Formats: sequence, structure tokens, C-alpha cells
Amino acid sequence: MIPAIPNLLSIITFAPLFGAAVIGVLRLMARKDDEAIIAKNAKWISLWTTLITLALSVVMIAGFNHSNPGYQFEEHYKWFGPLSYHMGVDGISILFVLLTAFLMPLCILASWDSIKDRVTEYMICFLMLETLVIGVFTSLDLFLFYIFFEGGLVPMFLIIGIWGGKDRIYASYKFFLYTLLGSVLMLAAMLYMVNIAGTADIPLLTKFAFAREVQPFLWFAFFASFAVKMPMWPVHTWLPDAHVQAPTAGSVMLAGILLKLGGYGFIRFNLPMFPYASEMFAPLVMGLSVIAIVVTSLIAFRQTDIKKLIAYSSVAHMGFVTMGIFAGNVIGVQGAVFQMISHGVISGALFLCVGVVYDRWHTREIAFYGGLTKLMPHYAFVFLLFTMANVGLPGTSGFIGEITTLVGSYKWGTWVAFVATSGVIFSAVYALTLFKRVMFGEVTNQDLKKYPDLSVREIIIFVPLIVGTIVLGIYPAFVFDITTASVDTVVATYQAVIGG
Amino acid sequence: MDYHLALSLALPETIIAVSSLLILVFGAFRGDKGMVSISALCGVALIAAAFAAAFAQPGTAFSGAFVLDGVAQFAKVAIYIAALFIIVLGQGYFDRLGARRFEFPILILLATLGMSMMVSAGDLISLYVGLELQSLALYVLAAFRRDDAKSSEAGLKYFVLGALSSGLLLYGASLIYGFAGSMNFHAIALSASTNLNVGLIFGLVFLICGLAFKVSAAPFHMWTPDVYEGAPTPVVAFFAGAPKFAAMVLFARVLQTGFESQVEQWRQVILVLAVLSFVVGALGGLMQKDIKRLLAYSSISNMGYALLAIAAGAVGIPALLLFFVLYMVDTLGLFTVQMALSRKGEPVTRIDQLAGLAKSNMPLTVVITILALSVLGMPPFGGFWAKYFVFGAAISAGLWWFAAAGLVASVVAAFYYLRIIKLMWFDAPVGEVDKSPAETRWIAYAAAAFSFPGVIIFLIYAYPLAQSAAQGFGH
Amino acid sequence: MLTAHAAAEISHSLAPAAHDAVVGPLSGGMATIVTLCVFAPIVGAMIVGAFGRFLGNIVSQTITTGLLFLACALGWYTFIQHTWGGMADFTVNVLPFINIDTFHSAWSIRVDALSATMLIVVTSVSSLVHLYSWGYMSEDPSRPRFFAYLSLFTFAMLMLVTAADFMQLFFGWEGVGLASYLLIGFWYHKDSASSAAIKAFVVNRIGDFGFALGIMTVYWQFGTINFHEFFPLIASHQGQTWEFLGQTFSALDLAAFLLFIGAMGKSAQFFLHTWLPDAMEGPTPVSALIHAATMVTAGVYMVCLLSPLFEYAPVAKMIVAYIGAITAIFAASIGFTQNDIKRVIAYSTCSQLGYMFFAAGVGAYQAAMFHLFTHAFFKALLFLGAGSVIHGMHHEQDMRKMGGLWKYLPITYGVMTIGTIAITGLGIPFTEIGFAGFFSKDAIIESAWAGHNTPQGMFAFIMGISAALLTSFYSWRLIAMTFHGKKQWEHGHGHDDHHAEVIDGHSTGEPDAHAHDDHAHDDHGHGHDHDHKPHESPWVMLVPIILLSFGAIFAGFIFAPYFIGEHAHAFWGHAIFTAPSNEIMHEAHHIKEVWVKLLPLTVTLIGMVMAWYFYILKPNLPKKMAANNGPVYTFLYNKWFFDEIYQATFVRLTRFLGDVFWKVLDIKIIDNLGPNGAAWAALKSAKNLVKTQTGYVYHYAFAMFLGVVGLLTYVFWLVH
Amino acid sequence: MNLIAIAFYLMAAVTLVSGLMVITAKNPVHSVLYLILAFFSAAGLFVLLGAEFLAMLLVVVYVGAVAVLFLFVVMMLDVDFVKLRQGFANYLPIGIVVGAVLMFELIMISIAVAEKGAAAGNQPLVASASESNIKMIGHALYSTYVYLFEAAGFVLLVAMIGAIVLTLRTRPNVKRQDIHSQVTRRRKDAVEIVPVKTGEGISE
Amino acid sequence: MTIDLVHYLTVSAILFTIGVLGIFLNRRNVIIILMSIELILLAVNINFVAFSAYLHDVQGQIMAMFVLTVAAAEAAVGLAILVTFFRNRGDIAVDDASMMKG
Repeated sequence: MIPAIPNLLSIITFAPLFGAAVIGVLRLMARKDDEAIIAKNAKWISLWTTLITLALSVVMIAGFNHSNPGYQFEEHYKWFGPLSYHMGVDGISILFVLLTAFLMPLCILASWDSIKDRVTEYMICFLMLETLVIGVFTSLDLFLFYIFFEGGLVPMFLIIGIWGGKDRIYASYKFFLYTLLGSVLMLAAMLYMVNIAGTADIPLLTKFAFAREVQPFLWFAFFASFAVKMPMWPVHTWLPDAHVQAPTAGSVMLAGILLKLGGYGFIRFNLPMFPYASEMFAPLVMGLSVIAIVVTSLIAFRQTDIKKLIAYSSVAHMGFVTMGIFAGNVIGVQGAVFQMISHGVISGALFLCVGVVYDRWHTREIAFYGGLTKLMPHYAFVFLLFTMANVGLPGTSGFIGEITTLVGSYKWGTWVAFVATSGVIFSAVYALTLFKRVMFGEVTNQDLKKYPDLSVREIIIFVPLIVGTIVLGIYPAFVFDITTASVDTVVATYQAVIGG
Repeated sequence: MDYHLALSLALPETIIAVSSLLILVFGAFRGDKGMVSISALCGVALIAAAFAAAFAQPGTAFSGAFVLDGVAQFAKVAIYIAALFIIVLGQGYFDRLGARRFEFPILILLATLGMSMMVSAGDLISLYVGLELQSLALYVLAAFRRDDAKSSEAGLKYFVLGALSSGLLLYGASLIYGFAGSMNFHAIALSASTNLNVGLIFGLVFLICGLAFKVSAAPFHMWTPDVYEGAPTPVVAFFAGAPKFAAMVLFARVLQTGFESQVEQWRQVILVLAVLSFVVGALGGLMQKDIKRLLAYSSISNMGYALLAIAAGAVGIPALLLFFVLYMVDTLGLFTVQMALSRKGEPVTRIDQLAGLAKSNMPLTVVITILALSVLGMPPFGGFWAKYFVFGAAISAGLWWFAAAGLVASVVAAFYYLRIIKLMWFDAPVGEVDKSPAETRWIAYAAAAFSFPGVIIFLIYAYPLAQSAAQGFGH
Repeated sequence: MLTAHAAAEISHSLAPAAHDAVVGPLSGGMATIVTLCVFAPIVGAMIVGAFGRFLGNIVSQTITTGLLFLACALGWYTFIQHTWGGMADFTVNVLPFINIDTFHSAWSIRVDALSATMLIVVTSVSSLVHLYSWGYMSEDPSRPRFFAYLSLFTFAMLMLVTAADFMQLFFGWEGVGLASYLLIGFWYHKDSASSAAIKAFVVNRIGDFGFALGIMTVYWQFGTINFHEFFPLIASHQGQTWEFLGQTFSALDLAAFLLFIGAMGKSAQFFLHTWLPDAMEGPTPVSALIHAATMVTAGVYMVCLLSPLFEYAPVAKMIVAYIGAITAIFAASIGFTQNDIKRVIAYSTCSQLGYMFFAAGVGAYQAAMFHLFTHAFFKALLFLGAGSVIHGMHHEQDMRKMGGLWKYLPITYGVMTIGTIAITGLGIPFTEIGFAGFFSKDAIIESAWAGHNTPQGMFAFIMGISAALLTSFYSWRLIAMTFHGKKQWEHGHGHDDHHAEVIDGHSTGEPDAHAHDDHAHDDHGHGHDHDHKPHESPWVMLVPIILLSFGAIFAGFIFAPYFIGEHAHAFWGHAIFTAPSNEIMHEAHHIKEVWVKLLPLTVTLIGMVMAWYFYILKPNLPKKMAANNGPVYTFLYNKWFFDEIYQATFVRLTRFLGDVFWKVLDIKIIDNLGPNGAAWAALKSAKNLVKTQTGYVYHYAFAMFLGVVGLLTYVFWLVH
Repeated sequence: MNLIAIAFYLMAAVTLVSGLMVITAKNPVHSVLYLILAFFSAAGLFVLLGAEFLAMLLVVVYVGAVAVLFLFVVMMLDVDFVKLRQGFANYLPIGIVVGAVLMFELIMISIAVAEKGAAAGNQPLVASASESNIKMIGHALYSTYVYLFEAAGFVLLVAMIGAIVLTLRTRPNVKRQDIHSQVTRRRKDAVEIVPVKTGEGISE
Repeated sequence: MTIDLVHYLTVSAILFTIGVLGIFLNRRNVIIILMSIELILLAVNINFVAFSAYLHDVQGQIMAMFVLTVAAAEAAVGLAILVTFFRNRGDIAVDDASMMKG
């Protein structure tokens, strides 16, 4: 039996911040010429911090009661006015906490050698980002949520801007301002909600019935924020830029976690709090989702930059998520949650795959590569596996997410399912084309022979991801068992209100 | 009239007035050499006044010309503390410039006295006199570096336009007086509630225009960038916070006390000003190269937000109070940082001179980052809560669209705060910076620490305080 | 017409299916055996896939092949137990898969007649192909990978055939697709191979698109995706309608049709057939295993498995029949113009699959399954034989460069002939004597005739007969061109080779398996030397072929009674459902028209004679015809221009849309109107705004003045 | 038309015309003089309104102090006034348009206030029998408005400090008369007696 | 005809407008601008006094007195600033390449 740790959630949330603070203090105390030692220490401290966070998350999952649909590990302290420090996880959010804690050590490892400049700042940024992202999932107060939600922009802005590629400035601005613009509207809606309901407590607000005529406005304000974050078509254009410019680990976090904030928000806010509006706007969301699935898949097909291609494919995959959520039935929402978790692992892994070759040859041009299978067979295997997972091959987690969201959306409307299902064709087209152009063919570029196959460090990074992808693909009950109770509640609330 | 009561109410003002006279005499004898002790004395006077203000009993004195209520107390304490910091900053600033002038702290003191009067004004006369007392001191302070062409140009511009705005304000005051038959806000309210007339409202519009100038709300904002650029930095740091706070409270008091029944009319006017302000502030800042000009535009847009709180009516008052405290800390911090930065003795004035600061001075870079994010409105920094309160008030008053517009404008404005961050973190350094003076450094650290994480603790106490302070405001 | 009462009865009669024993994987007895059988290949695949490099070639091959033979043995044991041992149907539940709401799926092994049949087909062919590959792939440097892929495929196929619900079926479905992709693209350095792999995967995905939609339709109609739960519900859904894409369809027809699209993709039926010939880029054992014997028949298997659904979906059934019949004739028509030995067999496969489909389409599922069964043997035989030829010819695949090989490859020649006899269905009418194809193919044609009172039955019958003629012709043409006639390979080899490729438009030659490995090249060192004579394959390759030829000879004879004969009812049990109104099999057995029974044999003989005439007596005639480039010939030679049409429409459209969406929609419209446009507008207005900040006091005063006047006017307007 | 009316019109006209001349005069000196005239006539208006004390104050403070200060500054600053006139006409049209609008609005308001305000229908309180104007003001100023009166003192103090701060400068290079030191100068401060050896001179 | 409140107010309004116009018509001469301000204050004072008289209320006159006081103080400060400006620039033209704009 695992002993209950008091304030476990807060500890998990703020452990990385503490690590960052330690690094920061060390950095301030150090002399200038200790740069190398500090950098080394920073890496190790970050790694241990993230590993401890991961361990704690696992402890939390172990102590999680699957059958309880409500919030667990709750902490509640009054702050001021209607605001409070209220933390807690339910079956939906706990998985995202785990996902974040899971990806983070990999990000640190992935940056181990590739980041040479300003290592301490880099590590601090990542640890801060981890705290903020976990905080988003654990906070049960509207504004606590907002703090974490918005706060995440800053470290990501710095990560893209400082350690990014050639056009990092444009990308980082676009990322920041775009997402900020989305979220200020949400802020307005939150202020309104607190004003009307007199509380910022999310569980209470979920029970609070907002008037039908204001729901569309509130819904839309939240939508604006989450849609940009997702990102949904047509507010997705920041994503390819951000991804292309971000360093590998940054892309992993962006695709793996930050995109999920939007979907999480939809499930946490839009659906249960504004059911009427959700039903009313569902056609819009569904339309945008299928457009995203098809259009961005086609766009991905034409990309010449590996990262951009994967970024566009992320947009398409997020389309499944929104589609599943607004299908408004259990299978759709379950599928959406699963798809997010799964995409977190898969896209993270894919960006890490890109990182592997980028670290070696410093280009992401597809045309530069070709025939890598011969030179890097291990890498080829890893890349193939994640390409297939990206395509949604059964047996990988990608399939479960896609099929369940599709099934959910079919109930909502057959057209949606029809168009979205056609996305699986296009995803095969772009993903396999990419794989072919990078991995297959003769080695024409002699530069490619300069570097070896995956290093031990890289293999260590990929193994957990591979295991995760396959295990979730074969035994998705790991996720579904945990989410069922909570999702059922969410959907039941929604269905009860709209009378479906 | 019970002078004993009246003086006990006006104790902070009395302390400041008397001590300013005494210190002036002391200064006249000691000259500029005694500036340190004069500054210290002024500081002591301000602290004493702050305590007096904090613990005074609310009430009305001098036939209603002087009102001490929770809001006034709150504002006074905040203003005195702000003035205290300015005196400290100014001391070091003029010291390093080799232009010690003992009149500086005294003028600050007198300006503070004017602000004190403003926040306590109970009729149009005390409004005007307090405003002028403050303004005259500020005109002089703006031109305080008399050998500096920019400074005197700033003073001149500020003076000319300020005088014009006083004229507008006075014209409005005269119309209100003529219409209501009294200068007292309560009397005006009585008259306004029974006899609604366009004349009264026009008078109010003039009055609003006059006050809008003081808070630099668009389209009466034009002086702000020029004066910010030209005036000595500690003075600008002062400009940006305390006088605007005082004018804003005055604003609220006039509108809430005197024209409560006309809320529908003046709300429209205030909203126009607010929207114009945050639009102008957001857009204007985009093109700026000078740090202080940038902050000027920033303050214009922030005043737009504050005006939203005014427009929200009674619910906006606690928001206004908290907004200003948080905002003043941010601006004070930012101006302090600007004073802290120099390269080879030359002060850093242009934004692009901040390039690569992260490589040469990490602590200050972090401070600037925190403060910039704070004014940008990034949670959980102080500036976010400032916006939280005003927009919350606006929304609870039903001003949805204006709040949304303000928030969108804040995104535009975010661009220029981001540019600061970008320059410091992303760009290559343009050379080493000098070691920053101790007092600027520590004030900057303090401001940043207040902005985050201090604000988290602060709000626990300040929020109920502001709530109770605003209780019964205007009645 | 089925009355409600009858429907209830039927569902009752089917009900036992739902009460099949469900057991755990390790509960001993048959459960453990089938579990082992299904999972043995994946164990091999995983071990070899992960550690193949360390284990070395021989160990890797031994592990996978050994496990496959184990699986094969267990498969046969299961089949025998099921057929003769009186073993009841049961399902092994291995692990829950997806459990959401009512969407339940489990990893399970369903054992009934269908799956048992498929078990032996898959494991037998697969184990033989494994063995064969020892020889065929002996020069390839990445043999462990190859064997791992083969085993992976076998596992996926077994999962497919033993699935107890749609999700696992889909898993197997796509899993074999993956294996197919990997194996077609096995020689990844060849651009044509990787392109063909992608094509196979994508076209299959198009089928899966329909399949997935079908699964969803089933789920939302019936609330379950489990076969045992789903089948009994079907009858009661008869006549119901279903909204799909804004149209109202007959519910069951729609579901069946959508699922059939999946079958079309997997089984390379008309419209979705284009990937199969290209798939011949893969090594020949792969073609034998995947693209002849097993994977491509999955579609037929599915239709038979879903017979309870198709039985109540007359329209879908009709479509199946039409598509099958068209494919049969269409593929055969292409087959007789092709020169690549493997492609000929590939089109033949395609055509035979068409047979199976139209059999299922007219309701003769048993016949379809039987043909599937026999076809597996003789088609695998043909492919492996062709592989032997190719191996012997040093990876030459163009039949025009062969000829007279019978002397050099006598065993291959023998078994190929057996295979050809089997596929053309030679046998003695009115007796129980004949090669495998004789039983199954005739059964199909007869059942088509039995359904001749329906248009699709008649159509299928005519097409079946015509296709039989063509089948016979191209099959014997293959034998004639390859093994008889003049030797075409002794002179001008290299030069012609090049020329042929140009003509063909395809890279016909399988590459030297070792060409990309200098070391191996040195070892083998002969390449395309024209003085090198063709040689017979090693025994490790010949043994599987010979074993298969036994199958080709006897499979029909032995199993006909069980599949379609007197034991059929007992054999199939509940696995294949035929509606009470469906009397096709019965009627097929009692066809009174003698000519119907004689016709298949007749056309087969005609075809054989024609082939003999054209390719042995007058070998120059076809060449002339080819040289004339007549429109019919060109049309057929170019495979009805399907590839060109698809290239010109779908492929180009996809590229074009991709570019438009990206460069126009995303960059020009969304970005320029959105973020960039907003930024531009903000900066532009900021510039203009800042211009008003002139620095002149009087301008500022004027602005204030304007402000006052403006506000006054505004208020004036407000008040009035 | 009574005498008061004549006086009003006369003085109002003089006030406005001279006001106009203030802003249009070519020479600032003339402007100042017109300003004085405007103040004078405005003082007259005050008298008409019974505010004798304010009228006196206006004359004393403005004419006596402020206007003279202006005059002083104008004279002191060595400015090319012709140049300063440039551009006057540039903004005349738009100024007049906006001015006209403003004036129209102001007059409209004035009428509205006069007719609807608290003073509507009242007659001006010209002379009170009981209390003279100055007494009345004085009474109010030193009792009710003592707080503001004090504050006004501070306003003037600020102005004083400001004027001094801005304009007073001690120039280190300029020699000034220091009476104290002149008076207190002693012999030993000025004269030094140096013993000189014969024939050597002073070496320094 | 009698002179009533409106007359005074009208004079004041016109004088006020003149004062305001003076500020931006005299685009260069700061001294005139300062004088214009004095005109504005005078206009306001006329208003106050007129209202005071017609309201029979002394507040207006008290206000006018303070306005006078402040006006004097303003004049002093304004001229002082002008003098420093002149000293720094050698000119009092306010539109000669203003140092700060934008």
C-alpha cells in the first residue's frame, strides 16, 4: 500500500519549479568561469527533478480511485475574493499530469547534447514550463487555471525565441500573440462567470447553470482560446512556424502537451459548463474539425520540411480530438481524451525523431535525406513505428484515438465521420511519403554517412515512447479505466441538459 | 466649525504642509549640500503622513470641502509611499547627475499635498485648488533639469497643455456651479437628481476633459510621451503613478458623488475616453524606440483600463484602488530599471540598447522581464491582477464589449512589451552595462518581487481592504 | 419474404452462436493450443525483429520458421479437431481491448469452421513460404528482417481470421496491410518498390475507409461490434432505414456495402485493384504468401464471415456479385497481355478473387470459401514456382526472355503445370475426380447459374465462363512462354533487358537481391552474365512447392464434401449463415442443365488450345499483334489505363489541393488576413497615429480641443 | 436701454475686442497691453455684477503683477517677433470652423444653464445693504474656506519655489559683491608681510 | 432691455473661444499662448462671478478668487519655464524642430 502523501498535487506541480529555483540560485551564486560545471549540474538537477516528478505522478496514479468520478487529491485554500487555491485531479486530468511528467525527462534528455548555449536558462525554462503545464491540469479554480494556462506562454516564448531556428523571432511572436489573443477573450468570459456565479471554483461552476442566452458568448470566448491552442483550423497557422523554429524538446512539449490544453479545456469547460452553446456550436466545431483533418493532411503532404509536415499532421490529429469532444457522447469524449494522450506520445516521439537527424545534419529539409534506413537501421525502426502510429495503425495508440473519435462523431453526423475517416487515407499518404523520402531509396547524399545510428541516450529516450505507444495501442484500458467515470459524468451532464 | 476634528481628519495634509515649510526653511539654510538629510526628512514626513492617513477616522470637514473616507485613506497611503520611493530615486539620480537640488523632495512633498487634497476633495473648489497645487509642482518638476533642453521643453509642453486643461475644467466647473447653484458635490448631486439638464452634463463633459488630461486619457494624452521623454526619470516615475491615481480617485469621486444619477450619460463619455485610450496606447507604443516614450503609451493604455473601472461605477472603485497600487509598482519598477541601466555612464534610453542584456546583467534582465510581463497582463504577475480587477468590474457592470475590446488592445500592447523581452533575451549584446546604482537596483528588485510573488500574498490582505475602503464611497 | 416470425426463428436458430464457450487463453486444451498457434508467429517476429542482428541469419530463420511450423501443426490439429473431432465452436478471450460504453472489443480467438479453415490455409502457406525463403532469400543481407516481417504478417493474418469482433478484425486487417507494406517495400532502396508499397497501403486505406465507416454503421445500428452479439440482431433489423450522408438507405444494405468496400481494397477488386500488380515489386515469397494465398483473400473471408449480414442485404449482395464478376473478367483480360510472369499471376489472383466474390454475391459462401481454400494452394504454388523460375533466371521476370526452360527447371516445370491445371480447373465432369480448381471453380460457376434467374446471377455466370476461358488461355500462355518454345535468354540479354524495361514502362526485373551489398555481390559474382544458364532451385525451395502441389491436386478432392458437399452443413455449423430463402448451394448441386456442367471444362480446353496455338505453334503471331498496337491490345496491355486515370485525377488532385490549401489558403489567405494582416494593420495604424504626435504644442492643444468638441457633440447627440 | 446695459455692452465689447487683439497682435508687447485692457474691462463687468472686491483684485493682481510680469518677460527675452508670427494663418480656417462650433455649443449651454439652472429667473445681487461684497468674501474666506485659503497659500509657495528653482542660478564665474566679507575683512586677510632678504627677491 | 445672466455667459463663452483659438493659432509664440490661457481663465472668472451674482451665493466669487490666485501662480511658473526654455534654446518658437515627437 502506498502511503498517502499530503499535498501530493501541489508537490507534483511545484517540484519542477523548485528544481528551477535551485538551478537559478546555483547560477546566481556561481562565478562566471564555472559556466561548464553549472551547465552540467543544471542538466542533472533537471533530470532528477523531472524524474522525481514522474515518480510522484506514478504514485498518484497508483493511489487514484478509478471508480470515483469526482476530483481526488483535492487541496483547497481560500485566496481572496471568490478565488481560491483549489487543486485536484479527476480521471481526465490525472492522465495529462502523467503525460507531462512522462515526456519531461525525455525532453531533458533530448536536449542533453544539442543545447550548448545558455543551458541553465534552458533547463529553468523547461522546468517552469512543466510546473505551469501540470498546474493547468491540476487547478480547479478558474483563475488558478488561467494563471497556469497563460503562464505557459512565457517559457515557451523564450524557448522558441532563444534556442530556436532562423526565423525564431517571427515564430515566437506569432505563437505568443496568437495564443494570447485567444485567451484574453476567455479571460473576459471567466470574469463574467465569476461575477455571475460568485465563485471561481470549477466544480461549482460546472454545476452552475448559466443562462441560455449568455452561454453562446461564454462558450465562444472559451472556444477562441482553446481553438487557438489546439490549434483548430483556421487559427492553426502559428503552429507550423512555432514547431519549425522551436528546438526539438520545445516541439515535443508544444505538440505533446501544450496542444492538449485546448482539448482539455473543451472537456473541462465548454462541454459541461455551456451545454446549450456546445450543442448549438457543435456543427461549427465539427465543420472546422473535418476541414482540419482533410485540409491540413493535404497540406502536410506537400511540405518539404520534416517538422512542418509533422506540425501540420498534428493539426489534423487535433481535429479528431475536437470532433470527438463535440460529438458529445461517451465514446467520442473518451476517444478524444485518448487521442490527446496518444498524440502526446506519438507526436512527441516524432519530433524527437526529427531531432535525431537535426542534431546530426542541422537541416530539416526532406530532400536532404534519403536512404537512411541503410545507415541507421535502429532509427529507421523507431521512425517507422511512430510513422505508423501517426497514421493510426491498429496496434498503436494512434488507432484507438482515431477510431473511437470517429465512432463518436458518426453518431453526431455521418457526414462528419465520412469526411474525417477519409483523413485516414490522407494521413497515410503524407506520412508514408515522408518516410519514403527520408528513409528509403539509395543514399545519394554522402554527408549522411558521417554520423552513426542512434546513441544509447537516444535509445533510452525512445524506448519508453515505443512501449507507451504499443501498450496503449494494445491495452488502451490503461487510459479508459481511469477516464471512464469522469467522462461518463461529463457526458451525462451534457446529455441531460441538452436532452439527448 | 470644529477645527479640532477638521485638523484630525486632515492630519496627513497638515503633517506634510507643516513639514514641507520647516524643511524648506532648513533647506534654505543648508542649501543643496543638505539634500540627503532633507530627503530623509521628507521621507519621514511622508511616512508619518501615511500612518496618519491609515489610522485616521473617516469623516467630513471644512464644510464638506474635505472628505476622508476609505478610498481617500487607501489612495493617500499609496500615494505617500509612491512619493517616498520617488524621493529616494530622485536623491540618487540628481546626485549622480551632479545637480543636487534640495527643492526636489520639497516639491514632491508639495505635489503630494496637492494629491492628498485631490483625493479628499469634497467640492469643486478644493478639487481645483488641489489639482493646481499638484500640477504646478509637477510643471516645475518636469522642467527640473533646467539646463536640459528636453526637460524644459517637456515642462513647457506640460505647462501649456495643463493650463489649457485647467481652463476646460474650470469652465466645466463654472457651468456646474451655475446650474446646480453649489460647488459641493452632494449639493450638486441633489440638484442633478431633480433637474436633469444638458447644461449640467456639458459642464460635466468639460470637467471630465480637464481631468482626462491629468490622467492622460486619449485624446488628451498628447503631452504624455513628450513629457515622459523629456522630464527627469524620477519625476516621470512619479508622474506615471501617484498623480494619476489622485486624479482617478477625484474622477471617481466627482462622478460617483456628484453625478450618480447621470451615470448613463457620463458612462458613455468615459467609455469613449477609455476605448480611445487603450487603442491609442496600444498602437502608439508599437512604433516607439525610446523606453520612456514606450512607457508613456503603456500608461495611456493603462489609464484606459482604469477608466473602465470608473465607468463601471461603484463596483469599479475597489478595482480602481487595487489597479493603481499594482500598476504603480510596475511603472515604478520599470522606470527604476531604466535609471539603473547605463553604458559607460550614458543612460540607456532607447529600447534597442537593451539588446542582449541577459548576457551582461541577468538579475536586471529577470526584473525587466517580470515587470514587462506584468504590465503586459501576464498572470500571475501584478499587472494581470490589475487588469483582472478592472475588467472584472467592467464586466460586472455589463460593459462586456468594452472589456473585451480592452483585452484585445492589451494583446496589441503585448507586442511592445514582448519586444523588450525579445531584445534582452534573444538578441546579441551591444556591450557591457555599468554596474547599476544600489538604490535603483534594490527598488527594481523589490518592485519585481512585489509583482511576483509578493502580489499573491498582498492580494489576500489588499483585496478585503480595498473592498471595505470602497464601501459607501460617494455617499 | 421473411415474416417477423420467421426472422425470430432464424435469430433463435442462430442464437447458440452467442452462447459459444468463452474461455481464457491458458485454460488448457484447445484454448491453449489455438492461443499458441496464433501467437507463435509474433513471438518469432519479435525475437528476430529485435535481436535478429545478434542472432544471425540461420538462427533467425530457424526460430521463425520453426515457430511457423509449430503454428501450422497446431492449426491443422485445430482444424482436424473441428472437422472430425466434433469440437464445438468456442472463443478464447485473451485480453480486453477497447471497453467504452457499449463499444466492447477484446483480443480473442474465435474458433469455428471459417477460422479453422483459414488457420490451416494461413499457417500452411506461411510455413512453406518461410521455408522457401531460406533458399530464395539466401543472398539477401537482411534476412532476419525479412523473416520477422513474414512472421509478423502471419500473426496479423491469424488475428484477422480469428477475430471475434470488428476491432480485432480491423487490427488484423490493417496489420496485414502494414506487413504487406513492409514486404513490398522490402527492397527499400528501389524507388519502385517503396512507391508500390505506399500505393498498396494507401489503396488499402481507401478500402479501410469504407470498412471503418461500415463498422461505425454496424455499431450505431446494433450497439455492438461483437460478431456473436451482432449476428442474432440482424434479422430483426431487416427493412429498417438508416440516414447516411443525408440520404436514407436500407440499413443492412448500407452496412454491408460499406464493409464490402474494405473487402474490395484488401482483395484488390475492381477500382481498388491497382495496388496488387505493383505489389509484385516485393520478393516473390511475399507475393505467394500475401498477394495470392492469404491477405488478398481476407476480403472474401470477411464477406463470408458476415454472411448473416449479407444475407439480409440484397442490394449489397448484388453489388458484391457485380463487382466480383467484373473483376474476374477484367483482371483476366489484362492478364493475357502481360509479359511479366509475376504480373500475369497477380492478375490471375485478382480474377480468381473476383470469382470468390461473385460466388459470395450470389449466396454461395461455401463455394467462395472453398475456392479461397483451394486457390491458396495452387496460387501459392504458381507464385513459388514463378519464384523458382525467376531465381533460376537470375531475377529475370520478363516471359519474353524465357522460353524452353523445361529442360533446365524440370521440377519447377512440373509443379507449375500442376498449378496451371489446378487453376484452370481440369477434371472429369460428373465425377469426383479433378484438380483442386475443378471442384471449387465449377462450384462457383454452377452456383452462379443457380442464381441465373437474378440479373447478377446471370451476369456472374457469363462473366465467370468468359473469365474461365481467359484464365485458361493466359495460364497456359504463361507455361508456354516460359517453359516451351525457343530459348530467348541466350543472346542479347542485357541489351534487351534494358529495352524491355522501356517498353514495359515498369521496371520489370526484380533487383539483384545483393546488388546493394558489395560483399554478397562478390560472393555470387555472376550478375547478368549472359552465358550463365538457368538452373533449378535448391531443394529448400522445391520442397515447399512440391508440398503445395499436393494441395493443388488433392485439396479439392478431399475437402469438397466438407466445404460444399454433403457434410457442408455440419462442417460450417453456424459459421456461415444462409437465409432460409437462399437455396443457391442446394440448387447448384442439382443443376439439371448438363451443358452448364460441361461448359467450364469446354471453355478451359478452348483456352488451352488457343494458348497452344498462339504461343507454341505460331509464336510470332502474338508478337505481331503486340507490335500492331491495336486499340484493344493497347487498352488491355495498359491495364485499362487505370493507373494513368488515377494518376491524372486523384493523385494530381491531391497534390494540387495540397498546394492550394497550403500556399493559397494557409499562407495567402489565412496568414495574410489573420496574424500577418493584423500585424500589418496594427503597424500601419500605429504609424499614422504616431504621425499625429508631432511634438508641437498647438497640435496637441488642437487635439484636446477637438476632443472637447467631439465629446460635447457626442453628448449632445446622446441627450437628444 | 438703461445705463447698465450700455455699460455692459461697452465693456463686453472692449473685453472681447481686446481679447481678440491679444491673440492677433503682431507685437507681443501690444498683446500684453491688450491683455491689460481686457482685464480692465472685465473688472468693469465684475463691478456690474456687484463683485467689487474681485474687480479690484483683478486689477491689482493682473494688471499690477501678472501683466507686468508678462511685459517684463517679453522685454527680457530677445526674440524675433516677426518670425513668431509665421504660420498664424495656416490654421485660421480650420480654427475658425472648430472655434465656431465650440462657441455655438458654449452659447447653447450657457443659455440652457441660465434658463434651467438654479439661477434661472434671479436678479443679480448687486449691492447688499447688510454686508458689503468685500466683507462677505472675507467672512467666507476666513471661516468656511480657510482650508482652501491655506491651500492657495501653498499654491503660491509652489509657484515661488518653482520660479526660483527654474530661473535662479548661481554662476560660479561671476564675481559678486559680498558685503559681509567686505565688512568683516581684516588686515591679516589682505596683507602679508614677507621678510625679504636683500638682493634675493621673492622666490615663489 | 435688461442685461441678464445669458449676456455675461455669452461674453464668457466668446472670450473662452478666443482664448482657445489663441493657443493653436499662435503656433510659435509661447508668450501669446500663455496670454491666451489668461484669457481663458478670465472667461471662466466672468462665468463664476456672474453665476455668483445671479445665485446670490458667494462661492462663485471665492472660486474666482482662487482662480485668480492660481492664475497668478501659473503665470509665474509658466514664465519661469519659458525662461529656462529660452535659455536652453535661445528662442521661444515651439515648433522649431521639436526635440520630442512620435
